[in-house]
Amino acid sequence: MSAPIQLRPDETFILNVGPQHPATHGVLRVKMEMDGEYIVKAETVLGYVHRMHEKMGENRTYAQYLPNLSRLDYLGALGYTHGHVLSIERAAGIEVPERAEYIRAITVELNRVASHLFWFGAFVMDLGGFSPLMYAIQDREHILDILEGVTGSRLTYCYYRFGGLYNDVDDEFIEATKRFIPNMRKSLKKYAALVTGNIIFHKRLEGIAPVSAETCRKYGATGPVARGSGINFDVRKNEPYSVYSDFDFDVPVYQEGDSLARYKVRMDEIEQSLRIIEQGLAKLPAGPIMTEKKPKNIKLPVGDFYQAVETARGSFGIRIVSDGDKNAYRLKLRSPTYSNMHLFDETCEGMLIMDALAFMGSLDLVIPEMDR
Amino acid sequence: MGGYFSDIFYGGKSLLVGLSITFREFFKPTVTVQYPYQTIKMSARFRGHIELLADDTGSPKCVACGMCQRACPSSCISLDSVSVDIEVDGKVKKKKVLSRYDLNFTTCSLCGQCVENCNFGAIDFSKEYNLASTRKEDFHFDLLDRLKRLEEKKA
Amino acid sequence: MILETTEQALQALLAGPMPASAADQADVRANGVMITDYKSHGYHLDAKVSAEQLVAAVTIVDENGFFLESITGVDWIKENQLEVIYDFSRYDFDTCRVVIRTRIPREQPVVPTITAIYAGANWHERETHDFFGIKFAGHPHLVPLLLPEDADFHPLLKDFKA
Amino acid sequence: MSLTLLNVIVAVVIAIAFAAANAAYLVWAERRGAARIQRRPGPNINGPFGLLQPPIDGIKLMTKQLMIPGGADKILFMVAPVLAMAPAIMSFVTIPFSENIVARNMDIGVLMIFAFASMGAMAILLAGWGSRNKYSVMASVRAVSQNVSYEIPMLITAITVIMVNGSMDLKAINLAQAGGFWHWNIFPSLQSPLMPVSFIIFFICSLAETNRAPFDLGEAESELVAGFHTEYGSMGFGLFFMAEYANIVIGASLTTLLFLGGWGCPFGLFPGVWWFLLKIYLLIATFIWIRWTFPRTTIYGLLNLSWKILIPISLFNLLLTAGFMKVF
Repeated sequence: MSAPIQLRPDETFILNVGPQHPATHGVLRVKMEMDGEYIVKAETVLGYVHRMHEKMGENRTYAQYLPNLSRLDYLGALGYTHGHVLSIERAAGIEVPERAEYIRAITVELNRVASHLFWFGAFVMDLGGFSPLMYAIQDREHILDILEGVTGSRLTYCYYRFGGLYNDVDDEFIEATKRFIPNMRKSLKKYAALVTGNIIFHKRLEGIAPVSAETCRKYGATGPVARGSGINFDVRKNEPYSVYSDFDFDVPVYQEGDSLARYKVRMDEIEQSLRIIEQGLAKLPAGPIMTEKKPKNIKLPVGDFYQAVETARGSFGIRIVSDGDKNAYRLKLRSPTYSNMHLFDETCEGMLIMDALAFMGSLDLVIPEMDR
Repeated sequence: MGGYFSDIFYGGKSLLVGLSITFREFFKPTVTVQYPYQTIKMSARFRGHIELLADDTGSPKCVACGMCQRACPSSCISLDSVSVDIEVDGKVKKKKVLSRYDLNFTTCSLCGQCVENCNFGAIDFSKEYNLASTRKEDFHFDLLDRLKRLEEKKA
Repeated sequence: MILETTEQALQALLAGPMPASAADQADVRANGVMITDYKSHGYHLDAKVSAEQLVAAVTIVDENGFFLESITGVDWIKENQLEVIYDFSRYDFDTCRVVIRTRIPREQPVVPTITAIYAGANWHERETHDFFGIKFAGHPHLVPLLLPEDADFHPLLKDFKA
Repeated sequence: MSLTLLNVIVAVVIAIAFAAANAAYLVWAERRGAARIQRRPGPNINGPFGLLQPPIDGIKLMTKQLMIPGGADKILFMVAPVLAMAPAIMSFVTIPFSENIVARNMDIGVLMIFAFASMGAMAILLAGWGSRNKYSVMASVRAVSQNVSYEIPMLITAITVIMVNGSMDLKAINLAQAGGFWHWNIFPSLQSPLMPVSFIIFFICSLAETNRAPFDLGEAESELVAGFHTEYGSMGFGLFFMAEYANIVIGASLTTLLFLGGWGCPFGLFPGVWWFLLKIYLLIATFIWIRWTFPRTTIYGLLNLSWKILIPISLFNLLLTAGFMKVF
C-alpha cells in the first residue's frame, strides 16, 4: 500500500548520497539535509573501506609493510610507497644512491600524471561528459604499460626498497617514456580545447564552491585543493626531499579558490610533471640502484620520525613512533584527502546538489586512502 | 550588452571546437584489444603468482629454508620438509627435502618479498594472469605439484 | 625565523627549563619545548604540554599561521599513559613542523577539544577517539567515524584483542 | 469507408513498427557511434557489426521481472512508461514521410505534434512521483521545468515558420519549400531574414525537449543516480528508453519538415522518402555526436539559456518576420 509522503512545505528531507552512488567514486556516504535541491546541512560518513592499515603497521616489520602503502591510494600508489621508504631511510640513516632517487622521482611523476589523468576523466564524467574519460584512460594506459614494464604491476606497485629499488630501469623504459612525453603534450592540447575551453564546462565550475585560504588552513587542506585557493604550498618545493631540488619546475597556483581553479591546478601539474620527467631522464646518472650494504631486518632507533611527501592528492605524512623494535610501535598515516574532504561539509551548505557534487569531484577523492 | 553577445559568440565557438575534436577522433582507428580473442604480450617483468624453479635434474631448487615464509607480509606461503638419507661418496648423509609448498593466493599481495629473500633462486614469478574462479579453493596452489606437472610436460 | 618565534611563545607558556637533549625521548620526559634535529626526525619543534595547557599551546600555533596536519594517539601501556600528538606545519617557505604532545592517564583519557580553534580537528579527534578511546571534552559530535556506528572497541590500544 | 479504416490501421501499425525499430536500432547506432568517438569498437559480438544486439537486449528486458518498489503508487508507476511511449507513437501518425506516405495528414499537424510532445513531460512527472524515490522526484521536477521553459522558444520559432508558410499542415509547409535548397526555410528570405538563427534555436530546443545531453538533467546519472527511471527495470525501463529514441526521431523529423525542406531534394531532383530519411538520420547523428562531446549543463544554466537567450531572440525574430511580411 502506498503511504503518502508527508512533508510540510518548509520541511527538509534527508538524502543519502552513497554509500553506493555514481558521484562518490567508491563507498563514501554523505548524509545531506535537503531543502528541495538546496543542501541545508551535510554530514560525511566515512569508514566503509576502513582496513586499519595503522594496526597492520604495528604488527608487520617495516619491509613487510611495503605492500600496504600501495593499497592506500590505488591511483597514485608510488607516491605513498615513496613516503614510506623515505621515512625509514631518514630514521635509519640509509643513504640512497643517486640513480635510485632519480628513478624514484621519474616513476612517481609518471604515476602522478596517471592519477591526474584518471581524475580528469572521472571529473568530466561527473559533469556528464563521457568521452574525455576514454581519452584520458588511453593516455593513462601508456603510463601503466611503462610502469608495468619496470615494476611488474599496474596499480599496486611494490617497487621501492629501503636503500634503493627492486630492479633497475632498462632502455625500453627510457625510450617509452621519451616517446610518451610529446604524445601527452599533444593530448593536453586536445583536453584544453575539448574540455577546458568549453563554455558549458566553464559555466558549471566558475565560482562554484569557493574555498578560502583560511578555510584551507583550518582544515589542513593540501595539494591541488590548497593551491587552487592561492596557497603556494607543495612539499616538493617547501620541504625538498629526494632529488626534487635538482629539478626546475613551477608550482601552479590559482587565486580564485573555486572548482575551476582546482581543475586548472591539476591540469597545469601534468605539464610540470612532464617537465620533471624530461629533466630526470636527461640527468639520470649511472651507478648502482641499491646501497652497498643492503639493509636486512631494519630496526629504527628509539624516537619519533615524520616524513611528508607530495602525492597526487596533497601532502601525505607518515609518522613512525619507534621503540627500537623491528616493527613500529605506532605508525600514523596522514592522508591528504581526509583533510581535503573535511572541507566539504562546511563548504557545501546552501549549494545546489549538482554544484556540490561537482565540488566533490574537484576534491579528487580516493576513498580507500581516506578510510585507510 | 556587448558581453551578452560576445558570450554567445565565444560560447558557440567553443562548442564547435569541441565538436570538431570528437569528429576527428571518430575517424581514427580503435585502440582497444578484443580481450578473449586477442591478447597482448606480457611484459618480461610481470609479476604473477610465485612458482618453484627446478634444477637440471628436474627436482626443485628449494632447500626448504623457510626464508620466503618468514618474509611474506600476509603469511600465504607454507612449506614442509622431510629429511632423507642420501649417499654422497659412500657416506650416508641427512638432507632436508621439500615435501610440501603451498601458496594461498587469496591473501597474496604480489609484493615480491619472497623472491627477493630467496638465497637460492628457487622461486620466481609466473606469467599467468588468466586466473579467475568462483571458488576460493582454486587459489590454494600446490606449487610442488605444479612444478612436477610442468616438468612432465617438458619431458 | 618562525621557529624561534613559536619556540619562544611556547616557552613562555610553559615557563619551564628546556630538556638538554633528545636522547631520553622514550622515557617519560618532563613538559617542555625542545628543538629536534630535522634531518633525522623530520620535524623542528617538539613541545610537551599538560592537558590543561593544550588549548593555549594550540592557540599559539594557530596565531602563528600553522595548519593542522594531523592528530593521533600513542598507547604507552608500560607507563599506563596515553599520548595525544598534534602535528602542525606551514604553507609558506619558512618551513617549520611543530609537534605538540600531551600525556594523560589511561584510566581517564580526557583532553580538551581544539575544534574551536581548528575546525579541521573534528575528524582527527573523532578518529583518535575511535582508535584509542580518548575523549575530547567539548567535541561537538564525538561518534565513531571510521569504525562502525556502534563500535565500542578501540583497536589501537595495545591490550586490544580482536 | 471500411477501406479507409483499414488504411488507417495499417498506417498506424506501420508507424508503431517504425518507432519501435528506430528506437531499437538507434540504441545500436548510438552505442556504435559513441564507441567510434571514444576509439573503441562498440557492440560487435552479436551478429555482424553487433546488429543482433538490440533484439537480444529487448529479449533480456522483456524476460526480466517487473518490480514495483514498496510504497510506490502502483497505478502511476505502471502508467508512466506507457504514457511516455504512447504520445511518441501518436506523433508519427501525422508526420509525412513524403507526399503520399503519411498515416493521416491533418490541417493542424504541427499543433498536434506539439500537443503530444508536451505529454512526455507528464509521463516523467508521474514516473518520478510514483516511484517514491527522492532522486526520482528531484529529477522529474527538473525535467518538467526544463520541458516547460523550452517549449516556449520552440513554439515561437515554429510560429515563425507557420507565419512564413501560412499553414499548420506539415504537408503544405513542405510543398511550400519544394524545389532546390534555396527554397528551404532554413535559408534567410525576404520574409524572414533571421531563419538560420531560428533553426539553431529550434534544434537546441528539440535537444532539450527530448532530454538529450547536454540537457539530460532528468537522468543526470552522476547526480541523481538514474533520474526519473531509477526505480524502473524490465520493460518499464525499456519503454522509457524507446520513448526517448522515438522522441528523437520526432524531433529530427519536425526539424526536417519545418526547416530542411522535408522530402525535397536539395537540387530539386527525385523528391521522395529517401531524402527525408537521409535528413533525419543526419540530424540524429548530430544528436549523438553532441551527446558524446559535451558535459551536462546545470539546471540554472539551462533555464538561463532558455529565458535569457533563446526566448528573447526568438521573440525578436518573430517580430522581425512579422514586420518584413507586412513590408514586402
